[in-house]
Amino acid sequence: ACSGNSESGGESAEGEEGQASGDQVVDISISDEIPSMDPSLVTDQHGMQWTGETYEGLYRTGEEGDPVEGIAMDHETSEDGLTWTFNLREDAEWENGDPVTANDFVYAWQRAVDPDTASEYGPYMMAGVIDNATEVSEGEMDVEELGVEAVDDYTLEVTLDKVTPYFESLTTFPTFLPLNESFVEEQGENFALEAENTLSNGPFKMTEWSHGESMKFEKNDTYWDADTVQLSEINAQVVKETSTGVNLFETGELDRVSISAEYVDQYSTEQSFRTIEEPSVFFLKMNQSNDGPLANENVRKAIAQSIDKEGLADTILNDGSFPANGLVPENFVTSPESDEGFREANGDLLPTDKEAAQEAWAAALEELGTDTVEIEMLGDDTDKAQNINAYFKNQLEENLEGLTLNVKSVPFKERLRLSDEMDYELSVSGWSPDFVDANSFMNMFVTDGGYNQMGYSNEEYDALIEEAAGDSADDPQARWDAFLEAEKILVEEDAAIAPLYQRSTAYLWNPALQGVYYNAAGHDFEYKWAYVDEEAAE
Amino acid sequence: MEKHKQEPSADWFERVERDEEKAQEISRPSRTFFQDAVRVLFKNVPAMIALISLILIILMGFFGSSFSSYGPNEQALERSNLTPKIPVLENISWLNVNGMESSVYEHVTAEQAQANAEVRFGDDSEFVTYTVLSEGDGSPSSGQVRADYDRYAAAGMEDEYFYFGTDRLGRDLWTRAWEGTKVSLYIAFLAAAIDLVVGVAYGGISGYYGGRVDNYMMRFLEILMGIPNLVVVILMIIILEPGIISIAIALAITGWTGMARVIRGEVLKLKGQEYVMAAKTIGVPDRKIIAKHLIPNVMGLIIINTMFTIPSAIFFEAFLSFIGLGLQAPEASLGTLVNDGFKALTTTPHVLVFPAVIISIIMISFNVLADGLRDSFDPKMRDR
Amino acid sequence: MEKILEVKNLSVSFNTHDGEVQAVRDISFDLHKGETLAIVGESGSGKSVTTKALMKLLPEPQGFIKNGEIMFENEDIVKKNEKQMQKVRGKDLAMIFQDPMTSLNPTMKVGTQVMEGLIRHRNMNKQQAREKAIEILKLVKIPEPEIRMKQYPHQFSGGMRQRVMIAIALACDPKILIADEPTTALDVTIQAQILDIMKDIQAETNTSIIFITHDLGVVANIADRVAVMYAGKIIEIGTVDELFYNPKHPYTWGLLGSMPTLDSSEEELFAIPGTPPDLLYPPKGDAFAPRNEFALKIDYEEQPPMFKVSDTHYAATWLMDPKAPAISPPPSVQKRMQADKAKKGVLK
Amino acid sequence: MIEDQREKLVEVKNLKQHFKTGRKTIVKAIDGLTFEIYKGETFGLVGESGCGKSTTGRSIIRLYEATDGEVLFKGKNVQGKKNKKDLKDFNRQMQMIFQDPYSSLNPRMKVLDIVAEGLDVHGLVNSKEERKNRVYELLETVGLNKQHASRYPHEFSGGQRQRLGIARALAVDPEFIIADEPISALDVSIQAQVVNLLKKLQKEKNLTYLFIAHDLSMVKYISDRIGVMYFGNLVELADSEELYKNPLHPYTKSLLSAIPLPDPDHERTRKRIQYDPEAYGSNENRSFQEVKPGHWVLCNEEELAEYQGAALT
Amino acid sequence: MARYILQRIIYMAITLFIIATISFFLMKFLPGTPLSAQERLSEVQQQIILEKYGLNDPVPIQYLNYIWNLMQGDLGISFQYDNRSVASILETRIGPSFQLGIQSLIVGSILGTLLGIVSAIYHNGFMDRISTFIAVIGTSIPSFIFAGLLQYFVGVKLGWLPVATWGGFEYSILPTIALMIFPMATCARFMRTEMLEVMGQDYITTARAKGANQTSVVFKHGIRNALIPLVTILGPLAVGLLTGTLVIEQIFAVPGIGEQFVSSVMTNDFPVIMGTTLFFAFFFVLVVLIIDILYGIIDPRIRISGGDR
Ligand SMILES: Nc1ncnc2c1ncn2[C@@H]1O[C@H](COP(=O)(O)OP(=O)(O)OP(=O)(O)O)[C@@H](O)[C@H]1O
Ligand SMILES: Nc1ncnc2c1ncn2[C@@H]1O[C@H](COP(=O)(O)OP(=O)(O)OP(=O)(O)O)[C@@H](O)[C@H]1O
Ligand SMILES: [Mg+2]
Ligand SMILES: [Mg+2]
Repeated sequence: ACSGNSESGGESAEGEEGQASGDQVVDISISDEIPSMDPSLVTDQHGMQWTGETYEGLYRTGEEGDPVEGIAMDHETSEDGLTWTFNLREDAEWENGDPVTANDFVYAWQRAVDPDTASEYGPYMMAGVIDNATEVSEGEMDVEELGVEAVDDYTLEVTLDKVTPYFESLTTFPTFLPLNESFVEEQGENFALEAENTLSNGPFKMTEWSHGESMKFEKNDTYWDADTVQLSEINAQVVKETSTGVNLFETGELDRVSISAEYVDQYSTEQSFRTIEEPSVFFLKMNQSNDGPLANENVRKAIAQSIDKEGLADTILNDGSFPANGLVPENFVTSPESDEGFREANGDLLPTDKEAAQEAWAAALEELGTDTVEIEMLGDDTDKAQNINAYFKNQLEENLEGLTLNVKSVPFKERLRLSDEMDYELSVSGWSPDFVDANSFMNMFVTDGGYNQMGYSNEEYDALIEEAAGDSADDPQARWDAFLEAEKILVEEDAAIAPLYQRSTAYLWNPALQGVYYNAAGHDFEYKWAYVDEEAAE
Repeated sequence: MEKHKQEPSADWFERVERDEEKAQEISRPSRTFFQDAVRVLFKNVPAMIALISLILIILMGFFGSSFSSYGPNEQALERSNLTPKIPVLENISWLNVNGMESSVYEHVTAEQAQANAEVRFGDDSEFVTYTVLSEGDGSPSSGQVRADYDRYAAAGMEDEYFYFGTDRLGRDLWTRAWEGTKVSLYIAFLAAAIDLVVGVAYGGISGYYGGRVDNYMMRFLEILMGIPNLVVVILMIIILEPGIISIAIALAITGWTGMARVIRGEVLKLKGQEYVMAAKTIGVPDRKIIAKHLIPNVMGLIIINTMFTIPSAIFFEAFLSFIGLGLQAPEASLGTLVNDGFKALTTTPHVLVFPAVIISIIMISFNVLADGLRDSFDPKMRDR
Repeated sequence: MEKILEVKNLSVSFNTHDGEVQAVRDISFDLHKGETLAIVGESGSGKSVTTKALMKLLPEPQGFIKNGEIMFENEDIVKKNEKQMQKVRGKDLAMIFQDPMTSLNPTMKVGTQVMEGLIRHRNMNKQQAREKAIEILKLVKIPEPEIRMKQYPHQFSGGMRQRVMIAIALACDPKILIADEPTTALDVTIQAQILDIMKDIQAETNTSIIFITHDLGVVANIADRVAVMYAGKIIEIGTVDELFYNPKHPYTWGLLGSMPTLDSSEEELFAIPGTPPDLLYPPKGDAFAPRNEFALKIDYEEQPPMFKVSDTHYAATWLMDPKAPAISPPPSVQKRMQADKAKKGVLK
Repeated sequence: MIEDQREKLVEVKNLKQHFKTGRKTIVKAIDGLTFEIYKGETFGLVGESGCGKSTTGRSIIRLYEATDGEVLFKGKNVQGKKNKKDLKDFNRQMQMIFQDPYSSLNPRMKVLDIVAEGLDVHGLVNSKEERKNRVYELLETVGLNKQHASRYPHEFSGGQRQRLGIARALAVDPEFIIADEPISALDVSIQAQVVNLLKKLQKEKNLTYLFIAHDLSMVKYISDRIGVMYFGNLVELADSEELYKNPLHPYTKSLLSAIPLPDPDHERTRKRIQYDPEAYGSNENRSFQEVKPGHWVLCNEEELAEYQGAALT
Repeated sequence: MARYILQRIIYMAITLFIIATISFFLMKFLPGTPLSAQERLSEVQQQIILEKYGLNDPVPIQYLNYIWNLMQGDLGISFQYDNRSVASILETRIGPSFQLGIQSLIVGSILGTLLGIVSAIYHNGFMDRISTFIAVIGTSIPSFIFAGLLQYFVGVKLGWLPVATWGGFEYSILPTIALMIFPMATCARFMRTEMLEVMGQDYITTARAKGANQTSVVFKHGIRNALIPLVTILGPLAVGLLTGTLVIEQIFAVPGIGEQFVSSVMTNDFPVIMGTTLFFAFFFVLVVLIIDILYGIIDPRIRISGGDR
């Protein structure tokens, strides 16, 4: 059930096939230094991006957004759907000439789950998916007990904990990438700390890593599908200021840079302007755990309905983002039976409706027995976020009489910490899927779910999610319905969260850079098929 | 040698009794040291201009926002990013404060360029007037068309005037600029005040008691100064959570060391002065010596130092905003406004220009005024 | 004797915040070859300003020569520009300042400072200049000049620094040496040494000296002629004997009378009451009038001209006018005059 | 002997004042000073710059804590720990006039407050009116007038300031005044004013002075007895007439021979006597001895005999 | 001299030790752990991570460990960058900051000094006005505005120099200019005052009385004496550059230590914050030491007496 819809790189890349011409060197900007290039440890967007490019897992997300051949040529699934046997290609090599074998996967996966590795994503992605992963990660079982086994060098057998329809999509995720055991052990502490401490089996290899400054990825000639790879070099430059990025783009030093709302007006008619829609949804988390006003359903409903999301998306974000009226994003998953997307199927849940909001508010005030309510809202401290925060404050205070919204903007990490400790009332949060399945969103809010963090608990909701994961796991239509139902409960009935917008990112994109595909989950961009067509730029 | 022209009459040669009283008379008018300083200051043209600018800016900080009917946090997305429009001045074209958004579109021909522009304006095309700058000969960017987009008309508010324009949220920048000025000045004054109290007390005590006390106090100060102030300010802000008061406190925590050193040096010098010894021989208690003899004599220095502290506090606040540790939205200070504007330097320059100009005027004025004060308090300078 | 310098009707003013300070008001005097002219007068009477005007070293831009001529070797210094003055300074006119502690550059070796003028005005190379400098330092009795040359001023005592200052001034054999209170900052014993050195050198080089001081004892020691200044004017000028033994101006009387002599007894000192006038508001008549015990009506109305006492002796006081009432100087001055007469009488 | 009949007001005994100027370096500003000042006299202290005259004055008035030795004022030790009342008392009886007329008056205080400070501290006046009148009186005593009370020090000339300093000292009715070079910063024509004033006050109020100066002719004029200091020690002490007529110590001789006198004839014939400290040797085995009644010299036995011989003739 | 320096070095060490102590305990006050995303980590994992950072020990033990490690040059491991040692992070970041700092300090102070001298020579003249104006503007306009304008006009519009990022020398020119404006302006203002002060001194009159011309008066007699007090403000200026680099590095995408510091602050990366603080402090005391030595070289009065000021 891996029906993803990954947006293709750009309009100009669509349709006619371009031809590579000119220097196949691409310079792009990234907004931050990479904390780690260790596939087991990566947690951030850029780290995933580049581990995704330098390693090849069982499958790789293809042009159409579905898994295509990677190290695995194909796989068989057992009757009960719990045993997956992957047949690996024999011509895949590591950068150093070692063959890529089934054992590399076994080693990598065991390493990811091993508590000593202290991987965040390892247990998170594998627990409840791969047999015994939970027990191993909690130190109750030996890593050898993990449900993954090298039958022979080129046959990998995976035993699942329960039926996982989206497992194929998972195999493209960094945590599931293989590792060359002898290399990793040899490097020890130093593994993946510098360019020379990495070993690639993917389309590109990392050849330079100037921390905080830039990274260079060159085409990996030992890659089994090296013939397909056309780019000879990708340079990723750390640029934190948007204006600097734009200036670098203007002088031709960057081929792609993401821009902020301010620049969209200026560049929106240019050929190089491009927005990329992402399956990331932003919403207000409402902490219902304490006795604060947000425990009141009407307060939540009032808040959810009173923000003008249209204005937010069009004027403040101004980067192609659009209002979200539900948790699961648009253009993400489609019905198993038709092409109907999740959003279309479930419709707009709790859309902006100021009158309804005010009604709910009046009711809420009555229930609370007060006419002034003070709420603190946690938000990020980036410039964009500051604007959003100010906007919310204004919107909510204007529409809901008697409400005082205190904004507290903190650095991202600090917001995560405060969320963790449930030390907030309202929080502007976002979610991007880790795999292409509605569950990546929906399982967040089960009672005591890892990311619930707001004391939300609804038995009905829990039951539906449980059912989707368990009983009806192999019945796609039942799962689908369960998710639709659950979302309605979460957003419309309980107003547990207030969906805000689905993110797009605006880019200045050198028209010559083509064939870059956007992935809905895992690493964002796929460069395997990318090329530079200088002629297309003219 | 010299001949006098007119023979003086004889009765002029009478003896005149010497008047002892008169011999002791002081011909100069009586003026205090401060009056003298002020007089010199008043003759210093740049310093006076600076002083007047400061007074005007402070007044505007308090009353500027009342010239506009919009509050500092009043938003309306339909009037987002309006360019400045000022009555009367709007007719002077080069000032460019007529609320028009002008941009030049380029393409191979003027027509194509205009077409390009029309795409950009979409539904609002009726509010755009096009002026062809160059017809174009088919080579890239040879065709140029200037589009003047009447943003006010497009927003349906032809009769409104936003003197400094609006920002992305449609907030009136005029009001926000003056509110921000007020906040920035407030932070600066607060920081300077704390700085002054702590610095003067510390420096005064250290200098006056001297010896071992001074030695330890100075060692401690040196260690404090060994921690880069930037680090301290940032740490303080993390601990205290961003806000007006915490920024002021954070600034003051590191700022006072400079004041303390200056005051100590001066007190050390002054306490060797004979008038201090005279007071001691009379039996004046230490407390009074500090209060009546030392502090008034370092007053000039204190004032000058404070004058220099204020702009650096404003500077620092702007800097904190820039690295994201400034005030919380939607609170505005000059620092946050400049920071907002900086991001759109090339697209909506008006967002940057006005707060940047105000901040610069404040900084320049304080610096010039402080220089002037230094000259007027320095007797050496006075005679020059 | 040949006149080397002639100052005519010199006036110098300063622009200050309070208005124009008329520091020197219309003074005239001349200087002969090889003589020492002492200028005395109390603080602020314009002594330094006069000499600074001679060197054209008035502080810019406040100080300016308002009027007058300074004829040096038939050329008017007032008309010279800065470039021309640089050729004159140090070579023809040299100067020593009051405070030896601040008059030497603290960051430059003493030797270099002495050599500077030699290299500039005498076109010497470094080696020659060094030898010459050592010679001059020896002349002013600096022990071990070779070593001292390499040291910095702070390693010198006050008296030695002042000797270095003299060495610097003498380096180019100036025709006129202007010494502005060169011994005021020094102890009496050291002062005496410096005075001796200056006298020795003058005997050797026949330099003319303008010596500024307010210490009449020093004047008596070193001067050939004396000019007494008060409130920007020269009020009496004459040879040292004329001035000490036959003073004519009440102010000179006051100066002489206010100094106790070693053999004076219990009597009260002759004090001039009051304080000198503020040159911002110079009085209409005689500036000294309000403090003058013997003031006449006319003193408040008109400034007295220079009355001639002898060919060399002039005094600016209306008391010298024939119409003025006869006045007897204070006892201490009378005592002086008598003592002198007695001496002369003995000689005769 | 005559001295015995006079009352000793101040006794300085083996006073030492050492300053630490660096970690290791110590300046021995005064080193074992002993002398007395009798009631009603003027004791002159001369010596070259830096020989420790000011330090002596300041140690006597307790501005410095003495390193060693004691200072008795009316028989009571001034140095050492004191209670507040004693201190206050002491402050009233002993006052100081300073050298620099510019730095000795607080530029930010009005003359009225400067002069009245002593009155305030010691509670000598009860009302504002009385305070004012007392200040006017003091100003008149020193030859100034009422109008001056409302002015600031920088408006006064040097001589006037020095008189303000005297008025301030007089405010608390002291018995003993230390005048530290009160005239050396003044103009010649003004010096006499101040000296005359000091003399007049002494007569009127029966004051005792310690008069510090380096101008020997002035010191001789004003002092009854004179002590000559050299490098932190007294080298000679005698009645002023005696000292001038009959200087014994080579340093005193040299000092006297160096004073320029306003008498050209005298100057033309003067002979200076050089003092060569190296030739003279160290003071190690020399002590302060009375050569003849009231005339003390720092000398060894040999010299003592020689001096006594000279004194007799 | 050697003894003096040794003494100063001991003193430096004590200062650093105290600063290390203060910053250690300050950090203990702040919330936040290396467990950035707790919800994904099992109990066992959390323990393992805390163990790795030694955070399971009681605070006093942690402190002793910290100081002990510090003395061995070990600044700990970053919270943010997995397994990366703070020392190695600082190491890679110091270079660019140092280059920018030194360049702008040297160029800025030299230019500023010259401006100040010109000002003093043409006191109240046209040149004086101009350089005073430059000085006031330079101290009054935030450096990031200069930086933005420089980047846009010189880099983008004129295309004379690289817009941003770090490479050869030419990449450092624009950030250096942006960074040096403040020290330049400060030096100019300071130098002007000092020169005017010096030009009024007696020894300058002495020099002029010797017949020295203006150039020789200014350059041989004036500058050196005016430089002595100038040296004292170089310390604060050098340290003040830290503030500047932070912003300038961000704008010009320079991988410097200032930029690293901000991002550590934003990510609660305490070991790196502490390491950077210590580095900054070390830099500061070092600068002060250098300046004191420099002082002795320029001022003979101090040189001889062995530096005890
Ligand atoms: N730079 C200046 N600006 C204004 N007035 C000045 C300046 N220099 C000197 N004067 C004034 O000129 C007058 C004469 O000063 P001058 O220095 O010649 O006195 P002096 O006789 O040398 O006194 P002293 O004995 O103190 O050196 C004084 O009244 C002084 O106030
Ligand atoms: N507070 C102090 N600290 C260190 N040294 C001092 C201090 N006060 C005085 N001295 C030193 O003690 C010595 C004697 O100083 P003092 O002021 O008593 O001399 P003086 O005879 O009064 O000289 P002058 O005639 O110059 O006033 C000098 O060498 C001086 O440098
Ligand atoms: Mg003078
Ligand atoms: Mg003294």
